[in-house]
Parts: sequence; structure tokens; C-alpha cells
Amino acid sequence: MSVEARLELEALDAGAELARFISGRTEDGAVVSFTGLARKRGGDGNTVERLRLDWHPVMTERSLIELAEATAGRFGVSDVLAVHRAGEIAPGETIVFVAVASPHRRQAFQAADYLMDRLKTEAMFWKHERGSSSGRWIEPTEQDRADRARWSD
Amino acid sequence: MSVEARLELEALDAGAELARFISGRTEDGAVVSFTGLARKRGGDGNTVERLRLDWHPVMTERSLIELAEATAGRFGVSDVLAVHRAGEIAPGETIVFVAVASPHRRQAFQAADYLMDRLKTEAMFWKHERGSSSGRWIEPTEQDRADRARWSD
Amino acid sequence: MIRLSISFYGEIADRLGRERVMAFAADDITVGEIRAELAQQDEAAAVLLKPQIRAAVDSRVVGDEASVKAGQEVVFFSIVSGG
Amino acid sequence: MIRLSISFYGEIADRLGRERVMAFAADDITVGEIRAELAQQDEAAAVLLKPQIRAAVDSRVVGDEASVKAGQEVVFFSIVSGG
Repeated sequence: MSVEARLELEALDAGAELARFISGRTEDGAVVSFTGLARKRGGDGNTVERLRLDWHPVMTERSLIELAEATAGRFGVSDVLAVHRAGEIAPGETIVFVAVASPHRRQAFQAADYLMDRLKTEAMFWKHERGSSSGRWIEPTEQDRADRARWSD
Repeated sequence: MSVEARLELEALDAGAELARFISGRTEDGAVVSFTGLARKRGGDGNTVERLRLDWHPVMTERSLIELAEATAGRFGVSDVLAVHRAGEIAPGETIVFVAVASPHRRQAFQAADYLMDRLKTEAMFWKHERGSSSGRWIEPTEQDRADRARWSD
Repeated sequence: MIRLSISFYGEIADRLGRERVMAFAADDITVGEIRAELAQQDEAAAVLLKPQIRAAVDSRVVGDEASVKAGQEVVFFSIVSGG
Repeated sequence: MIRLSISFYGEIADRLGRERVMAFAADDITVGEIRAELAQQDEAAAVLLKPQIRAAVDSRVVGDEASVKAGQEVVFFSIVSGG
């Protein structure tokens, strides 16, 4: 079992990450990935010009590693990869890429779903949306908290 | 909403498919993908040298399109892509790639999960595993049928 | 009399071959009658009487009551599995 | 007397700045006491008294009872959100 989690300050290339993750893989039949993209429209309906993710030099990457490890342990999947952007992000760019490999698909789907729910509410980022005239801080939504609460821990 | 489903007789490049699928996407925050890989070890535990997927010249691709459309309609997601290999496949090669884009992640996860359950049991392929000494036809497992039965239709 | 091209997919192709061209005395015939006729001619074809072996005519999945005319393509196929 | 570097992450950084260096009279001090001290000095810092503003000392998330010594880094942060 291998777990890789890292912070990416430059562009995150989801296609290349997936290609690398599946390369040479002959034991696992199933790879589920999640790609989170920066949306042009913010939670308040206004156009987003720039998303900024602040991060802490130590705690942020550590939170990614801990969440990826918790995921691998809980679902007994083969490998977990989590790559998360930080800094300034334009609409359409990839914010987060998560991939899980498993011999069977059910566990891979569940693990990726779980990891995303935890990243949304527990990864140590502070997210700020800037529109043409104003900015606002983004916190996990009620839906994010409800999604997280589906898992008993 | 756009639905794309196609049969691939040559190599299927999951990384390139994902890169193309997310490119220029600024309305959808969530892309879930599933990549199915040919495993070295068969369902009976023996080493697989070659997987062969037989297909029908008309019905197979149509079944992919119908399943992708049913998925898009059921979950109201933005876009669905399904690419399925046919012919001779070596261990480690990609058999199927599915991607779903949606404004929110819950629907994207559910739609990809649903589409895979239906592809496993309803896509019109006939799958044959060849080992060093013998061959066998692969049918959906009990687990595949149970997974399919989770969805009420 | 009609001549039909009948093809087989999946496990049944191992027993029956990929394709047969067959002649039938009638002007049309149902899918169920084709199954019965083949099973009578050929011991291996008894598998066609099992309900999990489905049929298609001109690339549409049909039931045993479907009638087949000259020039139509008949397919019998074993359980499918994708992904 | 100790001098501490205190940094702020998330929404509270808009009100309090990214970092402050502060001196305290005691040799050690708890996180809770730091919150109270800051809130007294600065009206905007009253936000630090809210329970959703968490604290970390030397990159470990801690409770208000945690004690801080010279040379340690203190972080206060608003609600986190990834993905």
C-alpha cells in the first residue's frame, strides 16, 4: 500500500497525474479519480476572477498526508494519491486531484468519495474568492458538512 | 449536457481522455473518473496472459451510448464520457474509462458509480480470459449483480 | 424457403462457431422456432434453449415470438459483461 | 518576559494582519491567555474569543489550556476548507 499526498504551488495536471498513477498497474482493476476545478461562478452566483488558497508551511501538507492515510487505512485500498493546489488559481484550473486504486471498484469509489468529503472540511486551507468588485472567504457548506457526517468517524 | 460514448479498438489513454474532458471546463467543479484496468490475476486466481473482449458491430457501441445517456438523464450531470476497449487487451492496459462532470461532487460520484455498475452487467461485450494453459469466459460476478441491484431501475 | 445468417457471441460461439447460414422451409419463422430447429439438428445447440441465451434480429434484442424474414440477421448471445 | 510570533490564517487575517510579534510579561502563557490578551488590546481581536477560531503551537493544533514558551510559534486560524 502506498500513500502520496503533496501540495502543488504551480499548475496541477490531472491527466498527467492519472496517467502516472495507473502506469504499470496490473494488480488493481479499479482506479477512481476526482478532479476539483475552480468554477467561474462563485457560491454567491457572482463571477469569480481569482480563487486564492492560503496554506500553512507545515500543517497544510501534513493534513493532506493524514487524510490520505486515514482513507487508505479505512478502506484497505492499494494506493491513494492526493495532490492539492495552493496559491492563486484561475477559473478552469484544477484545485485538487485525488486517485484511489483497488482490486475492486466499490472500495475505490467509496475511498475517493470519503477522502473528498474529508478534504472539503478538514484540509488546512483558507479559501478566498475574488470577483470584479468584492471578495469573500469560502467555508465548507451545509452540504459539505452533511456529506462528511455520512461517515461514522 | 453532452454525452459521448465510443468503442476503442486501439490503446485507450485514460490520462489523455481525462485531460481532454476537463479542458476549458469552468462551470463544473467536480469531475469523477473511473479507469478499469486489465488485471494480471484472473477471477480464478490464475495468471492472465490476454483478455479478449468480443463485440457486436452495431449493438455494442449502441449499448454504451444508451447507458451513458441513461446516466446523464438520471443524475442531471453536465457531461458523461464513456470509452470502452474491445479486442485483445494485455494486463495493465485500460479496458474502460468513464468520466462525469457536474457542478457538485455528490452527483458526479453517484453517476460514475451507477454507470460502471450498469456497464459491468449490461454493456454488450463477451469477455474471455486466456491463461498459460486454459481459457474461460467471464460473466458478471454476484457482487456485480448486487451492485447493479442497488439502483432502483 | 428462406436462408438466414445466424451468428453466435460469447461462450456459445465456442460450441457453435461464430456464424452459420441456414435454410428453413417456411417463408418466415420465429426466433423460438430457430432455437428449436438448431437444437434438433445439433446436440451442442441445445444450449440455445436456455433462457439466458438472448437473441437479436437486425441488431435489436427480441423475444422468442419475434418473426424473422429473409435477409434479416439473427444473433444469439451468451451473458454480456463489460467494464 | 517572552516575545512570541503570532500569525493569523483565513478570515481573521483580514482583520488582524498576517503576523504580529508580541511581548508578554510572564515566562509562559497559555493559548487562552493569549486570546484574552489580544482581545483586550485590540477591538478587532475579539474574534479570537470565538470557539471556531482554533490555535496551533509549533504546528500542532492545541486547546486553550496549552502553554506556550519563548521561541514557539503560535497560529490562530479561521475555519478551514479544502477541495
